Amino acid sequence: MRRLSSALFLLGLGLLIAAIFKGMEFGTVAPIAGQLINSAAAEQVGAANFVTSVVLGYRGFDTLLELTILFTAATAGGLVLGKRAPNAKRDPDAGFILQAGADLLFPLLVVVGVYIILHGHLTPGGGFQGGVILASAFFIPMLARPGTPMSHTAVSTIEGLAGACFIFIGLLAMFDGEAFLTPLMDKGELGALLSAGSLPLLYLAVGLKVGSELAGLLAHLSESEAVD
Amino acid sequence: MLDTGLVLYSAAFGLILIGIAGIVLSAHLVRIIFGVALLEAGANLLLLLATWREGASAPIIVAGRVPEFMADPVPQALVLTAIVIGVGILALALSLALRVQRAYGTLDMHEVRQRMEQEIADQAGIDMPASSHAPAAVQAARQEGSA
Amino acid sequence: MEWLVLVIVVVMLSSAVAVLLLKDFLAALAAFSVVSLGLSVLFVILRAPDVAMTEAAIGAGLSSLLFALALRRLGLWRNRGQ
Amino acid sequence: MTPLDQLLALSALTVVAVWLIGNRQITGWNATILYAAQGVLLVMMAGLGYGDVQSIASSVTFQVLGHGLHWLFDGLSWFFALITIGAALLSSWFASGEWGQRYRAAGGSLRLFHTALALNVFSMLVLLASGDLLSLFIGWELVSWASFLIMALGGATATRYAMRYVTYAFTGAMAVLMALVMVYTQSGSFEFQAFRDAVPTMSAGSLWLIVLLFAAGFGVKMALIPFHLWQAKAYAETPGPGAAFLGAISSRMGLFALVVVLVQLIGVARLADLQLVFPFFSARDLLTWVAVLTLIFATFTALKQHDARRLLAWHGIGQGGYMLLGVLIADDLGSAGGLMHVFNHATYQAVLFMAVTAVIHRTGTSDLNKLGGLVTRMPLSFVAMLIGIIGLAGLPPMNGFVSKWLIYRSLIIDGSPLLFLASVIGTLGTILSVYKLIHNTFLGQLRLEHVEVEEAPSSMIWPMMILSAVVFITGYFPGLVLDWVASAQAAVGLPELVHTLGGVPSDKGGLDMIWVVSVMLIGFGIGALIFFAGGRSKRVHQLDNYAGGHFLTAETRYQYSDNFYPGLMHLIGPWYRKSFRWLERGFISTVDTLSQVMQGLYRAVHPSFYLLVVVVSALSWVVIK
Amino acid sequence: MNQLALLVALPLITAFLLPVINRVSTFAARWTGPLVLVITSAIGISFWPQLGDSAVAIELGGFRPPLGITLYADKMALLFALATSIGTLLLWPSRGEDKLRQSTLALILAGSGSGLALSGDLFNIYVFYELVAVVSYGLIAARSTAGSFAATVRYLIVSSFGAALALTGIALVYQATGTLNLAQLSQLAPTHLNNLQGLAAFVLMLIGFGVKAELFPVNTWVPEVYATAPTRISGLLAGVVSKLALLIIVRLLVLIFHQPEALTVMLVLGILGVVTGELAAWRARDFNRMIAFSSIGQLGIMFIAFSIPGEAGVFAGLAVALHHLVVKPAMFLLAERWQGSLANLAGAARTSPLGAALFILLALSLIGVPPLPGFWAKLLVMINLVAQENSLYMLGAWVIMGGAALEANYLFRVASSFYHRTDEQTPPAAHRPGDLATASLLGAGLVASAFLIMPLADEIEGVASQAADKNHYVQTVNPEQLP
Repeated sequence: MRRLSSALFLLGLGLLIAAIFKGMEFGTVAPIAGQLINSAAAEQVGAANFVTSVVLGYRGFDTLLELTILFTAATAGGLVLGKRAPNAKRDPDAGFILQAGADLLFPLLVVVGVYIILHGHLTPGGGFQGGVILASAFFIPMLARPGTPMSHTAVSTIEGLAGACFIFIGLLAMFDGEAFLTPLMDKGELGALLSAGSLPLLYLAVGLKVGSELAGLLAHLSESEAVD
Repeated sequence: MLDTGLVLYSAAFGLILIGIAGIVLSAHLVRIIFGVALLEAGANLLLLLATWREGASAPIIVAGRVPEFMADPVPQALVLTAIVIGVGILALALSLALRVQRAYGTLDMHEVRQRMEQEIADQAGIDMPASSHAPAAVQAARQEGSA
Repeated sequence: MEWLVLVIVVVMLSSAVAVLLLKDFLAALAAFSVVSLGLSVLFVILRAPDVAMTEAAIGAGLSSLLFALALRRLGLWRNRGQ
Repeated sequence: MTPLDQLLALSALTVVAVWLIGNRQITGWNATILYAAQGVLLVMMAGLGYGDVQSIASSVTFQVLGHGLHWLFDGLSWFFALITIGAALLSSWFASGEWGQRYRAAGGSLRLFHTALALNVFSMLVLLASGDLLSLFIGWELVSWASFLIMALGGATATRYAMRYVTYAFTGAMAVLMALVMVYTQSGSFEFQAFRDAVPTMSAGSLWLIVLLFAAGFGVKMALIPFHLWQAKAYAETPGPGAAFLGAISSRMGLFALVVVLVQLIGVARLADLQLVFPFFSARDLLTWVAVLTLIFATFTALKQHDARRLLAWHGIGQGGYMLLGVLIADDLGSAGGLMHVFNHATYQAVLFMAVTAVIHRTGTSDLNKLGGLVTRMPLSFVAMLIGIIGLAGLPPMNGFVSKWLIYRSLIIDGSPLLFLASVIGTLGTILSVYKLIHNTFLGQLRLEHVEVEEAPSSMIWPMMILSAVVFITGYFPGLVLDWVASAQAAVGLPELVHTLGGVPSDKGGLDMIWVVSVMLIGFGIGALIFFAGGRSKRVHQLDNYAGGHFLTAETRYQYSDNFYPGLMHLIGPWYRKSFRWLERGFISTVDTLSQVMQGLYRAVHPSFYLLVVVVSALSWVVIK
Repeated sequence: MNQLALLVALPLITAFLLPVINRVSTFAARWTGPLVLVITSAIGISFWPQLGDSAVAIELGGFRPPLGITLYADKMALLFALATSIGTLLLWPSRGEDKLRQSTLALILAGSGSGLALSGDLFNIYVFYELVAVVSYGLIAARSTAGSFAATVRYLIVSSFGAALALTGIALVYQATGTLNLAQLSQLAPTHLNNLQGLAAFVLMLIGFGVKAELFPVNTWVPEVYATAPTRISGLLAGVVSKLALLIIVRLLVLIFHQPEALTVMLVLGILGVVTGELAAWRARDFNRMIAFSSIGQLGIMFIAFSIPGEAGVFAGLAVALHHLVVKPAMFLLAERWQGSLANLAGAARTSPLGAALFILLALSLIGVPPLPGFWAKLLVMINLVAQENSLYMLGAWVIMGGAALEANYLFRVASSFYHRTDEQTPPAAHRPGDLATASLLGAGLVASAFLIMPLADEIEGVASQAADKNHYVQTVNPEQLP
C-alpha cells in the first residue's frame, strides 16, 4: 500500500519537476561570481588551475569545513563502531601474490598521490584526489594483511596536525591584520610549481588530512568483526 | 538533433528521482543508503549544470594560454566539496548500519523501527505507545462519570 | 558528442535503476560504481576535469570500497539480501 | 506613594512575612493582624465607597512593548476589596486557633496555607485595581493560579479537582486573551477608554465573538453553566477556612471582570441590541438565561448533596447566577441587588462554611447522613448557621432578603416574568436544601458517638458571631451597604440607586427593612412573652418518649435524616442525567482519540515518505498557484 | 572585526588538536574544550556593542563578495552564535564512555553552529548545515544503545534526504542568478527569483533545512531521537540547533523570497506542527517524549510567528525563539533523572524539590502565564497574527491558543503528580548537582528577564529591526557587479 502511494507521489514529483523545468531557461544568466573569478583569479591567487584557486582561495572556508566534516565523520564513526574486542576474529591474511602486489603497489601509490597533490594548483587534481590515493595506498596493505592493523594513533595525529595546519595558516594571515584564510606568500609566476603562494601548502595539508581520515574510516570499517 | 543540455538536465533529475525512489520505496537499509548516494550524485550533477554552457573550456591555464571562454569554476568547486561531504556521510551511515545489524540482527527498517519502539518503551517502563491505554486524565474523567 | 552524452546518460540511468532492483547486493554495488563512472565521464565532457577525477576517485573508487567492506561485514556479500 | 500603593505593598508584604514566619502557630495570628492593617488602609480610602472620591490611581506604571500597564481603584474595586479583605481577615482568624493546631498535627503546613491565602488576597487586589485590559488579564491569571495553589493544598483528591480547575481556568484565560487581542486590533490599544470608544464601530459579528469569549473566560471562574463542573468539588476539598474564603469571594472575581467588561466597557444597552439570527434573542438574553439556568441547576444539584460542604459550594454557584442576573438587568434596582448580593452572599456563605468546618472540627465528618441533634451541644454554631441559612434562603430579617427583593422587584418592573418565575423556583430549591442542611446537622436525634461533643473553640466562634452580626445588621440597615453599592454603580456607569438607611423609598411599594424587621422582632417578642409567661412547659429528655408501647433507647434510630426529600428527588431525578459530565467526558475522549492519531503520525515506519509527500504537495501547490 | 572568524576557527582547531592534546595529558584534554568555549563566548560578547548601529561583513580570504565567502554579523547572527557557544558550554556532554570523542564533537558543534549563524553565503550555509548534521549524528549515537543507533540512522536518512533537496534548491537558485552571496541574491531576487523556479527553490530549501528546525512533517525523528539521545544533547538539539535552522529560513525569507506564497507555506506547516505536536504530547506517557512533542509544538509557533510579513514577524518570532532557547534546555536537564514513565514521577518533589519548582516555573513560562517572559512573547505573536486580518492567520492564532490550553493540561498533570503523597512507590532519584545548577541558572535567567522585560523588549526589537532591514544587509556586504 505504502509502496503504491509512494510510487504515485514519485510520479507526481516527476511531473512537478518537469513543470518547473519547463519554466527554466538555461544558460541565459551570466555566472557573476564565475566570470569575476575567471577574470581576476590569475593575479589574485596565482594558481593556473582556477578550480584550485576557488577551492583553496575564494572558497577555502568551505574546504576547511569539508575537512571538518570528514574529521567529524571519522570521529563519529569511531564513536559508533567503538573499540574492537581484543579476541575478535580477524580475516586470514591474503595469499603471497596479493601481499607482494600490495608491497609493490604501496610506494607507487604514495608517489602518485603526492605528485597529484603537489600539482593540484597547476593541473587537474589536488588534495582530495591525491588524498584518496594516499588512503588507498595505506589501505591496500591492510587488505593484504588484516592480521597486522595500522596504528590509529599515527593516523589521528596526522589528521589532527594536518587540519590544525590548515587553520593555522589561515590564522597567520589574521595575525598580521588580514582576513581569516587570506593566501600568504608571493604569488610566483603563473604555472610554475612554486607559485600561488601558500596554496600548495594548504593542498598538502588537505591531502594528508583526507588521506588519513579516509584511511582511518576504512580501517575502522574493515576492523569491525565480520558476522559470516 | 537533440539538445545536450536537455539530456544532461534530465539525467540529473532522473538520478534525483531514482535516488528518492530508492529511499522511499525500499525497506532494506543498505538499499536506502544506495538511494541516498544516488540522490546526492544527481544533485551534484544538477549543481554542475547550473551555469554550464556549450563549448566552454576547462578553467585551467595550460602553458600560459588563457582560453577566451572558460567554464564557471565555482560550481566545480562546490561539487568537489559536495562529493567529499557525501562520502563522509556515506561512511557514517554504513558504520551505523553495521551497529544496527549487530544490535537487532536485521536491516529491514520496519522491524528495526518496531524493535526500537519496543526498546524505548521498555526503557521508559511503559508499554508500546501503539497500545490504546488511556492516560491518567481520561481514566480520572471516566471514574468521575461512573462515580 | 550529443550521442555520446545520450548513451552515457541512458547507461547511467538504467544502471541506477538496476541498483535498486538487483536482488544481489554485490551486483547492485557494481551497478552503482557504473553510475559513478558514467558521472565522472560526464564531468569530463562538461569540462570539469577536477570534478571528474574526484568523482572517479571518491565516487567510483572509495564509495564502492566502503560499500564493499560494509557488505562484507554485514554478511550480504555472498547470500542474497532481503 | 498613594494609598493604593500602600495597600498593594502591604498585601505583598503579608505574603512575604507569612512565608518567612513559617509553619508555626503564630503565623495565623500575624496574618490576621496584617489583614486588619490592610483593612485599615482600605478604610482610609473609604472616600471611594461613599462616592466622595472618583478613583485613586497607583503611582506604579509600566510600559511594555508599547502597552501601558497601570492600576487604579474606583468604587467597584473598593467594594469588592472590602469583601475580600474582610473574608481573608475572618478566615485567617478562624484558622489561627485550634483548627490550625489540628491542621498542623495532621501534617499540613500552616506556612503553605497562610501563604496561599495571602497570595490570593494580593492577586485579587491586583485584579481589582486593574486599570487597563492588559493589567486586567495579568491580575486574572494571578488570581487563577493563586486559587489553584490553595485548592491543591488538600492532598491527592483535592489535587485532582484542582487540576480540573486549572484546565478549565487556563482554557478560559486563553479565551480572554484571544478576546483581548481582538479588541486590541479593533481599538489599537489596551486602554479601557479606547475599547469604550471602539465599541460603537465594531461589527456585530466581531462584538458577538468578543462578548462570548469574555463571558466564557470569566464565566469559568464564576462556574456558569456549562463551565460549572470543576467548582463545587474543588472548593469542598479546600482546607476549611480556605473554603470559606474561596466560597465567599473567589468566584466573585469572575463577576467583577464581567461587570467591568460587559457593563462598564461594552454596556448592557449594546449587548441588548446584539441580536442573534432571530431578533428577539440578544446577547443579553443569552447571558441572563445562562445565569438563571446556572441558578436553578446548581441549586437543585445542591439539594441532592449529602456532604455539607459540597451542598454549600453548589449554592455558591447558584447564588452567582442571581448576581449576574441582577447586574444584567442593569437598572438601578436590579444592578444594586446584584452587587449587594455579592456582599451578602460573602457574609453568610462564610458563616455557613465556618459553621460546617466547626462541626467537622468537633465531629470529624460533614456527611449529612451521619450528623444530627448537635444543637444541644453546639448552640452558638447552631445560631450562626441558622442566621446563615436564613440569609441564604433570602428571608427577612437577614441581608439576603434585601438583595433578592431588589432583584425580584426589578425583574417585575423590567417585565420579564419568565426570569422572575425561574428565580423564584431557584429560591424554592434554596429554602428546601438549607432546611436539609440545618436539620440534618443540628436538629433531630443526637447520635451516640456525638454525645461528648462540645461547643467549637472561641477562635472559631468569634468570627462566626461577628459575621452573623454583620448578616443581621446589614439586613436591618441595608442602607449601610447600599451606599457602597451606589458608588460602585456610579463607577461602572449604571444608574445609581436612590436609597435610605432602611432600604428603597418608592411610591409604588418601596422597602424599609427597619420597619419590617422591627415588626418581626416585636412579633417574636410577643411570642416569647406568651411562651415564657403564659404556657406551662416541662423539659423532658430527648429519649423520654415511646412508640408502639416501646420505650426508645439511644440505640434506636427513630428519626432518619438520610435520603432526604425522596419524593422530590423522585420528581426531579429524571432531570439529572449527568449530561454536562457526559459533555466533558466526550470532549476528553475526542482529544484523546485525536492525540492517538497524531502520535501514530509521528511513529511513521518511513519518515522520508513524509518528506516526499510534503515536497510533492508543496511543490504542486506552488506550481498550481 | 575579522576576529569574529575566531568564533568558528578556534573551536575547530581545538577539536582537531584534541586527540593530540589527549595523548599529552588527559586532564588538559578534558578542560581545553570548555576553556575555548569560554574564550569564544567572551570574544562574541566583546563584539556585541560594536554592532549597535550597523552590522559588519567579514570577507574571508580578503576577497570581495561575491567572489569569496562573506560572514555577515548583525546582532541576530551574533546572538545565535553566542547562544550556540554558551549553550554548548552549559550542556557540555559530561557522561558516556568515550569522553574525548564526545567533547571533540561538542567543540565542532559549537564552531559550526556559530558559523551557521554568521554565514552569508548560500552554499557555505549548506556546508555548515551538513557539518552540524554530522556532528549531531555522532552525539546522538554517543549513548551507544541499540535504540540510539536505530534512531540515529533513521534521522540520518531523513536529514541527508532533506540536505540533498536543499542542495537541489541551491542549484536552482544558482542556475537562475549565477551567484551564491545572499546580499547579491537579494539584489537579483526581484528580477530573477520572483517566479516559479524561485518558489520551488524556496520550498526545497525550506523543507531541507526544516528537517532540523522540526518543521512538520519532516520532524518524525524528533520523539525517537530525543527519547534515545543523551538528554544534554537533546537539549542542545531542541534548544539551539533547531533555532539555527530556523534562523537560516528567516534570512532566506527576509532577503530573497518575498512571494506571499512562501509565507503561506510556512504558516500552514507551522499550524500543522502546533496541532500535531501539542496533541501528541497530551497523550505522551514518558517524560522525554512529552517534552519532545511539546518542543515540536513550540517550533510550530515559531514558524507561525515568522510567517507574519515584515519586521513584526521577525520580532515576534525572535521573541518566541529566544524564550524557547532558554526554557527547553532546562527542561531537558531536568529530564536527565526524570526520563521514563510519567507514572513514576509521583512524589518527585520530595527527592528534588528545587527540580519540581523549576519545572513548574518553566511550564508556567512555556504556556505563557504573565508576568513571565513567555507571556509577552505569546502576546506579541497573537497581536500580530490577529492584526493580519486574514482567516488563515486567524486560524493560526486560534491554534496557538488551543495548543497552550492543551499544554497547560499535560504539563500540570505532571507537575501536580510531583506533589502526590505516595508511599507505595519510591520517587525518582534526586538530580545531579551539575544538572540542577545549570537548570536553575537558566530558570534564574528566566525570572530575571521577567523583571527586565522592558529593556529586554527594546533590545530584541532593535535586533529584529536590524535583521529585517534587507537594504542594510545589502549595503553592508556591498557585492561587486559585473563590469
